[in-house]
Amino acid sequence: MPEKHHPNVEVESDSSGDPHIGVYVCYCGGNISHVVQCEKVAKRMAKLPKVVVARTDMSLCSAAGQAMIEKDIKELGINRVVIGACAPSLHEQTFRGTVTRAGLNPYLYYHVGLREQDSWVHSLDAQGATCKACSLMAAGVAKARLLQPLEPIRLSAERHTLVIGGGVAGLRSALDVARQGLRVTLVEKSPFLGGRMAQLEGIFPTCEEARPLLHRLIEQVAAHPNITIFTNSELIGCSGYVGNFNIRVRQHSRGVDSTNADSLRAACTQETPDEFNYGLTKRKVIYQSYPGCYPSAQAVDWEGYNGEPIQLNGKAIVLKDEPQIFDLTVGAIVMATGFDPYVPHPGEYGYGEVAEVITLPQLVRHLASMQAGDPLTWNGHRVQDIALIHCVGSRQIEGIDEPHEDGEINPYCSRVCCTATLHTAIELRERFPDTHIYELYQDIRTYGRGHEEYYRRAQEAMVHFIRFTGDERPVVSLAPAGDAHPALVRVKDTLTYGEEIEVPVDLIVLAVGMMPRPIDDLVKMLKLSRGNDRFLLEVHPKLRPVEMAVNGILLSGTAQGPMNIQESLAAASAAAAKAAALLGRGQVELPPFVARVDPEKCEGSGACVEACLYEGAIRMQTIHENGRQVRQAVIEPANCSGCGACVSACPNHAIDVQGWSLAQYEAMVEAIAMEFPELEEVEA
Amino acid sequence: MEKSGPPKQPKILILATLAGGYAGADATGQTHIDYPANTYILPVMCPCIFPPEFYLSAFERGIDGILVLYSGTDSPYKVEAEGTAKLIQRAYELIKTRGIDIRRLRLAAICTVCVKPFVKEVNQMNDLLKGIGRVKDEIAAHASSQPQAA
Amino acid sequence: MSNSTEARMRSETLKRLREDHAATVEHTQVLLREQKQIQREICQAIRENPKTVPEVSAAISRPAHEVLWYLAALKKYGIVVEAGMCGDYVLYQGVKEA
Amino acid sequence: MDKLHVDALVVGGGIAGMQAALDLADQDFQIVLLEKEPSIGGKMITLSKVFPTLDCCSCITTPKMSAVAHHPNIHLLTYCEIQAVQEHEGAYTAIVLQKPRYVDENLCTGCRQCEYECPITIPNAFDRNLGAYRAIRVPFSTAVPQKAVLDIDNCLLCGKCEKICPVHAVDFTQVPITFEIEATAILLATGFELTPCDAKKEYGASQLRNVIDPLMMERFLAPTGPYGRVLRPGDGKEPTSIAYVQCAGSRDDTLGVSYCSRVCCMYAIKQAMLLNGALPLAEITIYYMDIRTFGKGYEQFYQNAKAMGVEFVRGKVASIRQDEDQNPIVKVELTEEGRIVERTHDLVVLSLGMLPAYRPDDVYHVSLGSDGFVAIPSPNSDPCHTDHPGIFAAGAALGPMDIVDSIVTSGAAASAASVYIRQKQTQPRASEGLDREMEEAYA
Repeated sequence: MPEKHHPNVEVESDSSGDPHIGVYVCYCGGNISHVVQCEKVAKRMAKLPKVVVARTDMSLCSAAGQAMIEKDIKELGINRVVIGACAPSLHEQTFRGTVTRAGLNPYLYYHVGLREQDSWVHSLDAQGATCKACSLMAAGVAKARLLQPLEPIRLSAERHTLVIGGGVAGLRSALDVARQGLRVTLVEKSPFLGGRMAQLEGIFPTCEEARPLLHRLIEQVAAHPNITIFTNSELIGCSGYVGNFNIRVRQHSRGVDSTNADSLRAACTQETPDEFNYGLTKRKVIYQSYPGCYPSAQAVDWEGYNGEPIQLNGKAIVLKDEPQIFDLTVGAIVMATGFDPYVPHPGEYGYGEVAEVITLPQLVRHLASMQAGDPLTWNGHRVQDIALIHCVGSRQIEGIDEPHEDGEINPYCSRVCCTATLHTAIELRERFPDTHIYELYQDIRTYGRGHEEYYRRAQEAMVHFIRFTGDERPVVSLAPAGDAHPALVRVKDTLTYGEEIEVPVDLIVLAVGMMPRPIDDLVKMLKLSRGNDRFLLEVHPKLRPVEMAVNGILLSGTAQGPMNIQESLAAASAAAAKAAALLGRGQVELPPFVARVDPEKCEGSGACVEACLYEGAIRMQTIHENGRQVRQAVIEPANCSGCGACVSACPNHAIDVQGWSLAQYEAMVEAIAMEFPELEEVEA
Repeated sequence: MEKSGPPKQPKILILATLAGGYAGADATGQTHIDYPANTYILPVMCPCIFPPEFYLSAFERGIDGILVLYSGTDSPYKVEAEGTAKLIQRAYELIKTRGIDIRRLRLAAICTVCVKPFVKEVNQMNDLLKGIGRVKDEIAAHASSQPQAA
Repeated sequence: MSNSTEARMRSETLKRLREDHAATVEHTQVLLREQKQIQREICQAIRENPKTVPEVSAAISRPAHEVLWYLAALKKYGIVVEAGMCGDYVLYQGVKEA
Repeated sequence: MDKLHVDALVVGGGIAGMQAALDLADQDFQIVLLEKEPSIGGKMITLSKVFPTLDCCSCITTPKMSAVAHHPNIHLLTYCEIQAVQEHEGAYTAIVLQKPRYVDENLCTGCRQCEYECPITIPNAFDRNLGAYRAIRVPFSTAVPQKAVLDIDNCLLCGKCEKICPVHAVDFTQVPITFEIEATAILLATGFELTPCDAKKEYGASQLRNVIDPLMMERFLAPTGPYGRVLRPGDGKEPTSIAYVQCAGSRDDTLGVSYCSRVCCMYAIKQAMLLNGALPLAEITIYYMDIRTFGKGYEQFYQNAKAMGVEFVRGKVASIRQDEDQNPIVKVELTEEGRIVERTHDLVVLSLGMLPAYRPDDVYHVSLGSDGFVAIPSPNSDPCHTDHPGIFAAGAALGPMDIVDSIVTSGAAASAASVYIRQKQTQPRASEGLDREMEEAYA
């Protein structure tokens, strides 16, 4: 930003006109000048076309050095600046500031590294270093002749974020974004908020009850004036780019209202497996996910409802879904689509074949359904001996584990199951002291803060640990008729040096891992990337861990990979921080180094579109010109990375990256190819 | 255009990515390791910008060796790793037709702290150029050996 | 201010500071003498032929880990270079003076 | 006394502090990032490559360091310590001690002529004392700021550096300066230290020169390391048999560290893979009880290491001693075979755990957990809130965690802090008038 305008300045800094180049060579307090003959370099540069002034200085980055450059810009009408000094990584920003202060566009400046890439590495060859400095500076001058003023790409941005998913991660992201003063629309596919966390009871590492914590969060979200909640809704369309995504949402009707819900539900006879209890129980197709859920209004399960009329007070009522469509514009999208527990294949550890085999989430629901003091039963008989098998649907091995329908396996660790299983084992031992628990595991991964404590407590609670290896899994079978226990687990225990043991049990619990939700439609619509594990993929796990490759789409919680609640919350808040930073100013600013098409040269070959790997960065458009139709490439700067793949692909040289054009490179190469005989002669 | 003086040293053009080779060259500077001064480093965002003809024209202008020091699979650009390799491959085909030794053009992955590999690449190219001579001679020799088109 | 005044003031400041930091300066002077001694011994040991750490250690009767540390330091500041391997050990050699 | 006024004070310039500062500054908050060392970068900048991508660590860290240094909303203070924090009317005042660098930061160009001139060579802390630098030096090649610092305790006060400095930046007359920072929120990113190498007497108590800590190995594997290659520090031998002892400072009640340090399995596996590349003939053994490769892409990383030929031996290492050639001898109980064996290696790396680098309870009045890390009263609702309103924590100050988790918690802490700052600094604003259509849409 230009500071005060100097009243005496007559010469207008002319950015676009004929180049007036100022060249500055820094001594760097001797670091450069001890090897490179800076004065000679400056003298030589002064002879190059368009160079108005070439100077040296002991330390250009000093206040005095910068003032000298500013003065030249103002008084000599310098409109392109080339500086030879230390590495650009150290002071390029400094000098961009200098020229900006003098009223020049910051991109009309080029920095040559004469210290790290010249004087410091050619200390034994002063003459060579001087010649090299001349060549590099001449290349800088050649580029400077072709520099054009650039502006950062500024896109107006809706201060409005869409959060997809109403589980704990989505709720947290929504609340944090809203509290930064941005608007939020939260879209949840099911009729109720809360996601997987609502199905949990006690949670580690605090042994708190899950639902009261969740309800507090939901209350805050529901009460926040910046948040609009769409339940029973899904995304059906998306276009645009960061700052301006045009979103279409379809909201299904609840089907019943407060006046008729109770009576219709009472009259309704159709039942469907209750997914809240992982199919252990059934519920009606008019339902609430659980007592106390939000919103409390009942809803019709349209997928479960068979369309049959419900007889009420002598009338046959057919429930009808009348979806509504809403369009909104948002600046950013937070993906909080969560996970599904792994469902074992039929027969995997006896699942679906042996009635005594259930999953850990099912056991949690089963235990929740029991009254305090009830004895533990399953399938009509008392349960005393229980085997908990770890790593079901996690750490799968090719050739050993049966692939899923899509041919994939889950080679990853699901991270939460070890502590969750130990947590459950302790609970079982505490609630039912007469039980015997066998934990069959490969490695106990109680990594988190306070998690190791559960391992210790389980050992103290006399849980028996049996360690198997990935290639020799436990085998579950029905016990022979007449046995005291209905099922058998056979396993080779490496803790007892590979002893084959057979454990007769009443219940087998599979600690199932996490799977990504089936969100193919969203992946396609938003052009998202997924990793090998099929979870959504971040740009880079360290540089940009909650951002996706599509600018403006962020990751929150288990959509990205297995996480526990605490980790989901952290990721959700981190995503909110990114959304707030992105949209807070109502404007998204991107570097100007993006592709630009020269419409004079473009003949519509489309080669650039083929070469581009960035979704929506470049497209062909038909325009009417002098009465005929012409196909031309059009860049969407918001989606362009500036990689230049299109530049090398274009047969007409009609496309270039701003600030790094091919013509500039050609001019620089030409300058480097040039010889400086007089410099060499001096030494000779 | 300046008058060309008598050719002295072969010239090596180094196209180095800001995220990789350029930072690696700066790191080399930090360690004050000496390497030959006939090396001219230009910063690039991603070498995918250069069509094969760019390399040919550089050789024709008298650049004797070109090192493309990119970021390989560490690149911030999706296209860099594969795209650059493909373009360089095409450049090889092109420069071969003019009789230019394809070893004059080399692609290598260099990261921000690759001091030794950077120096190694530079020295290897220099040794090579000492052996095979100036590119202008090579192009001229090839041109004179070709039957002249009408 | 003339150069001589400046130089005098500087040396006076240094003198005063040396008094303030008498204990550490004294300790450092001892250290410097010892370092110079060891560096000299090491450089002498590898002047003719490159040697490995155990060889230098034996030649100057100092512990191998100490010799390694000094060689690393001398290498960093360009006084010693590596000269290939001898079995599992690196050979070190003094930089030829220009 | 000078006083700086900012929205948030971020304490600690490692990866967590840098990320939190950037996330807050990008939201236009004014930030002070305060670091006790002369350069930011923390532990991360000392690492070689990082798991599971095996990216060059410097390539990931230096852009963040540079972004911090150039950010218009971040005021970077290095070589500073906070002595006391007072709370007054909803804001915190920190009393800061600026340690003297004896070099004028505004003048120094980082040219290192002073370092080359300095006659005293001392152990290089950046290389965990295995390499050397001078009493005056730029702390390491990618330091930010790229400014020299003089270690007065190892200085002869000979004045050579002062004479050679081309910009007259050396200033022996500097003294510690105290000043104040007023901030609405404080973010603790004070990081971790390794369990001391000598904590476990059975493992040689750091008397065995060829039993090293994992950060030493990081330096050996880094291109800028002390030897420029992997050598064992006892006698410079290139090791051909290297062993890792897992849980050497974690899950061990005798050390008072009952928790798992989370990162040791992965860094051991990573180093094993890098060693495999650096020393193709070396045999690498990892002695472990449970392999905990739980993060994204980590299990596959473990399987890759197995496939590469890294030997994983389930066993508890009882003790380590050495033979007359300084070769460490590991006594291990092989749990899968039920016998105790002794195996000799060239080099042993103790996979040490993480301890808090700093106990903030006295200065910041926040509670600590039984593990010594900052206590978080409600981890399942507010994972970065300490028990003191307005003070947040991120990264390894919260307990052992890897870089990815540190970065994510930093974003979370920044988010929590920004919500808090907005609440403190503005009246709660009325709803910005939501579209009626959307209000009606939600029944």
